[in-house]
Amino acid sequence: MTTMTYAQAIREGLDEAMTADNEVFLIGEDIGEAGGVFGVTKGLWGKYEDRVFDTPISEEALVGAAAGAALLGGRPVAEIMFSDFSTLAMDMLVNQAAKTSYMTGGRLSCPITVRMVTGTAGATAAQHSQSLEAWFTHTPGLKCVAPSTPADAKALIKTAIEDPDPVLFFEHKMLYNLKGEVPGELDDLPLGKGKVVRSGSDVTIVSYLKTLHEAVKAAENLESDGISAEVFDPRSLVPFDREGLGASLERTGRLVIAHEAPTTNGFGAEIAAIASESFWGLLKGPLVRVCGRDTPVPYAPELEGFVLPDAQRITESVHQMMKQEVATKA
Amino acid sequence: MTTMTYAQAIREGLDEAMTADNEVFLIGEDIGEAGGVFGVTKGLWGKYEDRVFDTPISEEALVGAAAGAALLGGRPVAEIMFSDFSTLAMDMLVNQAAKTSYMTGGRLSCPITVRMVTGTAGATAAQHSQSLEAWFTHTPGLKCVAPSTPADAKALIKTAIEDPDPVLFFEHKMLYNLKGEVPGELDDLPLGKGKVVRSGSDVTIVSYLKTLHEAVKAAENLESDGISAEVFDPRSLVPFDREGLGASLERTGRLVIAHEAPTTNGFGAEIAAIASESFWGLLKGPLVRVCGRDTPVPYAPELEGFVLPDAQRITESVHQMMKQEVATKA
Amino acid sequence: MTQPKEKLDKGKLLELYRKMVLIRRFEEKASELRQAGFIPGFLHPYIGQEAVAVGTCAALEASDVITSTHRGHGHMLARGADPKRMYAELYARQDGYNRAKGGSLHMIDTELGFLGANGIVGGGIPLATGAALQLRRKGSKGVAVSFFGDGATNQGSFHESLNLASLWKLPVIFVCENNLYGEFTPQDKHQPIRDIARRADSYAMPGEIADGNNVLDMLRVTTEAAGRARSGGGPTLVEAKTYRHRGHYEGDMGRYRSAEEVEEWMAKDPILNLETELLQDSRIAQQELDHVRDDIEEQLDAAAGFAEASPHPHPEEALEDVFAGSNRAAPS
Amino acid sequence: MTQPKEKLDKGKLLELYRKMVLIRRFEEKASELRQAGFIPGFLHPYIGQEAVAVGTCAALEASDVITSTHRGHGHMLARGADPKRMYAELYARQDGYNRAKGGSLHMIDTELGFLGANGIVGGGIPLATGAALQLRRKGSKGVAVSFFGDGATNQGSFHESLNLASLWKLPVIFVCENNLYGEFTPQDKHQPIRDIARRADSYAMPGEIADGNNVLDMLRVTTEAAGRARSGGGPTLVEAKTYRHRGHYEGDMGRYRSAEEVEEWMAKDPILNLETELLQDSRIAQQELDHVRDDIEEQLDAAAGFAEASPHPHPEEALEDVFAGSNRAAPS
Ligand SMILES: Cc1ncc(C[n+]2csc(CCOP(=O)(O)OP(=O)(O)O)c2C)c(N)n1
Ligand SMILES: Cc1ncc(C[n+]2csc(CCOP(=O)(O)OP(=O)(O)O)c2C)c(N)n1
Ligand SMILES: [Mg+2]
Ligand SMILES: [Mg+2]
Repeated sequence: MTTMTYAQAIREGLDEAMTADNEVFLIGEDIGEAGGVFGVTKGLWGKYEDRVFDTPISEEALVGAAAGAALLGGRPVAEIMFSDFSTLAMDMLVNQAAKTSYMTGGRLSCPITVRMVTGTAGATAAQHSQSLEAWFTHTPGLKCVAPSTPADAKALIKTAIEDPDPVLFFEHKMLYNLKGEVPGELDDLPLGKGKVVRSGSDVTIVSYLKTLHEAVKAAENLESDGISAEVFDPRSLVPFDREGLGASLERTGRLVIAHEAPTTNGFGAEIAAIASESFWGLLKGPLVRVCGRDTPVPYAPELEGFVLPDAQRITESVHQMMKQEVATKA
Repeated sequence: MTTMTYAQAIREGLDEAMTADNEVFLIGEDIGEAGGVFGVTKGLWGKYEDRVFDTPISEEALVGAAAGAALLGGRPVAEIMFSDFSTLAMDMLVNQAAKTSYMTGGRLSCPITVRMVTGTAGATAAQHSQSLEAWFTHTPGLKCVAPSTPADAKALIKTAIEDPDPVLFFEHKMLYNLKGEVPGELDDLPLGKGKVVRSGSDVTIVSYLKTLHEAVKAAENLESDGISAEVFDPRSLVPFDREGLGASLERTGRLVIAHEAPTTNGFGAEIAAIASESFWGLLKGPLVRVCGRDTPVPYAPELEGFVLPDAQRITESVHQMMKQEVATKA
Repeated sequence: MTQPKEKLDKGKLLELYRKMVLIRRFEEKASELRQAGFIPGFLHPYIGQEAVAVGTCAALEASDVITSTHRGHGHMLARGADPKRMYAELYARQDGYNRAKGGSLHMIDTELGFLGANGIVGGGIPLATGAALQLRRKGSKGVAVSFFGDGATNQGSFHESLNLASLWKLPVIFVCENNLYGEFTPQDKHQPIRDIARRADSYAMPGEIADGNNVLDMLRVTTEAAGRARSGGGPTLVEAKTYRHRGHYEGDMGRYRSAEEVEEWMAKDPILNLETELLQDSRIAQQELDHVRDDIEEQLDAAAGFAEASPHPHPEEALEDVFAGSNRAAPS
Repeated sequence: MTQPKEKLDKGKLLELYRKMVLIRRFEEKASELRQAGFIPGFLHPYIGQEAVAVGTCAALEASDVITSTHRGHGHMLARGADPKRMYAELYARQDGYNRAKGGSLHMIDTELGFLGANGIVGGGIPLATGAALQLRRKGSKGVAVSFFGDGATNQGSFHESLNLASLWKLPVIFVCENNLYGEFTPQDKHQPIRDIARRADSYAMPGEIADGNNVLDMLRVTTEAAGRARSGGGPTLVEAKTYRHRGHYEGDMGRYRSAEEVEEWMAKDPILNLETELLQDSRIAQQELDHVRDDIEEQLDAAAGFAEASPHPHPEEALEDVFAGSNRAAPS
């Protein structure tokens, strides 16, 4: 066990993947000598100079270059410095990489990993703060991973790179400095396996990335109020661990979904749809989404704080849910 | 009342908007003398030559040019020849137009209308068939309209153009030749007003665009089986007519959602989430999505037919829903 | 200016001829088959531009790779693809190159390094650039060729890719087929320049103009470019001046072009061009050309027969191949 | 080469000086205020590049409009924006230009035709092109100016926009501030050319190089470009050779640049440049310059004071302005 930050854990995962397989290379803007704007790739350029490519500010060309190399057996890991800039690479991500396997009847594949630097970093405002995962969960052919702890981040970046398909790897900026224990010998962690981060019996809170930690705080708050909240981290969104969600709902019968992306049509909508299609019988009452409000991310800290979900809003929502249920029963 | 096709209706709407307001102009690829690949803008270039702009194949620049003109009071209507190509204009749509009002504290606005030519046209395959509306319903600052009939198309294109915000107008290729009655003097149709297309008491089927017509067929099938299905067309997705949905569920207590876009995180997920958050008490059992399967759109007609939802699949799903309910009750 | 035909042996000359006629006839027949209802999707015929694909591919080696466009049949056939499996794909049958999932716009042949037609104008350009990066990373002497049209040179992907390729001196040949139109829009309404090769200078890259209706000139220019790429000299932008004889797609009558313009270019038909030249060559007789043409007719009849006999896909196959490897089905 | 300063009247010369010093000191002070915790977001200081913004904006009229970048404070101040409302925005207060919703990266002043800083590299270029289209449609004599960096010239948006603008002969001036770096990447690692003006030729557009550290040269070149644009001659690409004195953003120490390089450029400081020139002018005395500086200090102190006194936004305001007009709240 070593204690390390989420950023370090991703770096170690990249490093180990590069050691294990010469086909793995990194490509992105200022990820080389500079080590990336958030320092995630620091040191890797020194170690693998010819496998770390700094590109011009050309998101479409850099993702396209990764995708083209992957068609010939490369295993590139592209960094989108702020996932907001993936708007410029959507064609390569969605019309090319995502559809390669399908359009070719399985005769070609495009195993790229794209590191999507996600979420607000505090006053980063509307064009440097977005959480765009739901666009990609809605794009058949892409897998989407969203680790919330250093250990998961390290294990899952390796899984993503080894995966034969294009994988979008969502990293939250506010987690980069989060410390956690990472086992020296990490077990392989397949995609599609969620984790019960905290057990409980009254309500399941499904969350991921930074908001997951807010959910855990909320669960702690709730405990002192006598409410037992289970926190479920799906870890990957596509594939999604339906069984894990079902098992948790079996224990709790109540569902709260929390993420930073705007509410409308966020991945929370999909979780809600899954629950209300497949686990209807387990639910004791209406589910609740505690997600980003339907606004762009504002600059002022007070406004940003109002827009993003936090432990307090999650806690209150659970209280309200329980109260309404009592009211309905009465 | 005149009978006209959906394409004609859009053209008339554009024509009337151009007559009413000199600020309205059209911009897109081959929309001018050629009248558009699907003929929607035919004749408008002849009538308003200096207000119909054929552009190079440069989706980012063309949407950007529209957005830039809108910042100074223009009311451009941009055509994305196949909505699949909006991947190339995502930055202008999402980071620029959508966020203008918000980022500027309401001091600037970007009233563009973007015509998104959507859905399969039959064997058009993975890169010319997509239904991408859910990306944009998930983008705060954009409004999304999806008319299913000639009358609605004509009324709503005018509403969209008059709207002070960026509006994405989803037109389904397979509807272009659909004929319908259009009143000579059309009433204004605001965004956010859904329509009960067919009344019923057992189940509400929510659908839009081409799939709406499959839903109506399904309702007819179901009627002969003794099931009374109500068909609800939201007409605009953002804003969404929650009241209309609620009122319908009040009558039926059951919900089926059908659209052509892939199931996972499609707009159907949002409808499911709204229903299970806000109308839980009205629902008698689990809701069901009958949507595009989670694949890119395949080329072969047999495969395409399997992937897209149709009247038969909707009918079967309703039957199954009713049967399961009986089984659960027993 | 053109490669003196004496330098090429007779077999190679006849092979160039064969490929060009094969493409021409493949496309003409495809058009008929579509009209007869056998082909459900879009077709963008390559007729008139055969010399570009054939000349370029004649300059290539087995280790080279290609990205193509919506107008890709010619590139694919020039590279040696099998008309049987191409027609089967157009017919949407199981034996098609893409197992009926792709159709004309997405056809591939991985064994030939043919990385795909592309439905997105400009979409193949970044992919070829990345493929070239991978070829270089692997120490291969291979080059990547990206075909695209005049219209595509107004896409951002063209600009970003040429900059990157030249910066990194990647082994790519960017072959622009300037057929004077992007869909229905003539070049002078889509860009303020006539010679697209001029754009190479923005990337400190050589920009060459070739006669796209002369297969030997295409061969000469692309051989030079390939040599430069293989020896570390980086990419080249080749502009092939050419013309499509037909409409943009099957169904388009091409009315936006003047009769004179069409006629002028018809007179420069690349196949007639080559035929005339070959017949002036004492080594080659009309009879041999007739023989080539007869063979092709047979081959294409057989290909259409093969396609028609190939089974339709089973509907449930639609759920396969969303993901590669073992987990082929779409998760639900 | 440069506009002879004798041609400009003294008031105009002093005004150029005042604007440049204002920008310099605004940025220096912003940096201090950020370090002191008053400014929460990113800052990309314009220090060193003042002559570009000031020279360009001096060539403009009230009817002209501007799109800017992440490094936008200089453009905005050069256009005449109010430092009070700028600091208030940086402080994230209600009186800020964007009501605390935008911050440095998105600041606007619609009354000045300042259409916004932009967080997306290359994002302002298509918008300026569209603004120019609208100016022309309205019969205005206005021109649109788009500022952007060397790094931005590798974006697809640059290419597509310049093509469109030249094709339609739109009244735009594309001002590229070549400060030799895109973030931490030197120009020779991001593009294979040195003179970006060279890219204009791809669009049959004039490409001019200006001394970006000489405000009079900037004024000369952009005045010419504006004249051309206003008279229907279409767009110009102006490359201003310049340098940023500081790191890419507040916090970046700029260690990727050699001490010699920094020193060399420091010696070419645009403000010192102008000061020296002005003092050689018999009409202008040191004292007048000192006076300008003193005024600016006062103005900026007042501006910071104004910002600090401005109320914080109310959290619920976060729900306003998603949509324009009456329906300002986010629908839920
Ligand atoms: C991104 C994108 N925009 C538009 C289209 C529609 N489209 C298909 S082919 C074509 C014209 C392409 O012109 P060019 O690049 O010159 O190739 P050509 O058809 O002449 O071979 C257009 C506009 C497309 N497929 N992709
Ligand atoms: C599309 C996009 N990619 C990357 C970034 C991150 N970024 C911000 S500024 C910058 C460098 C821009 O360089 P240049 O255009 O030369 O302007 P300068 O900073 O030198 O003024 C980068 C890469 C961004 N904001 N937008
Ligand atoms: Mg063309
Ligand atoms: Mg720069």
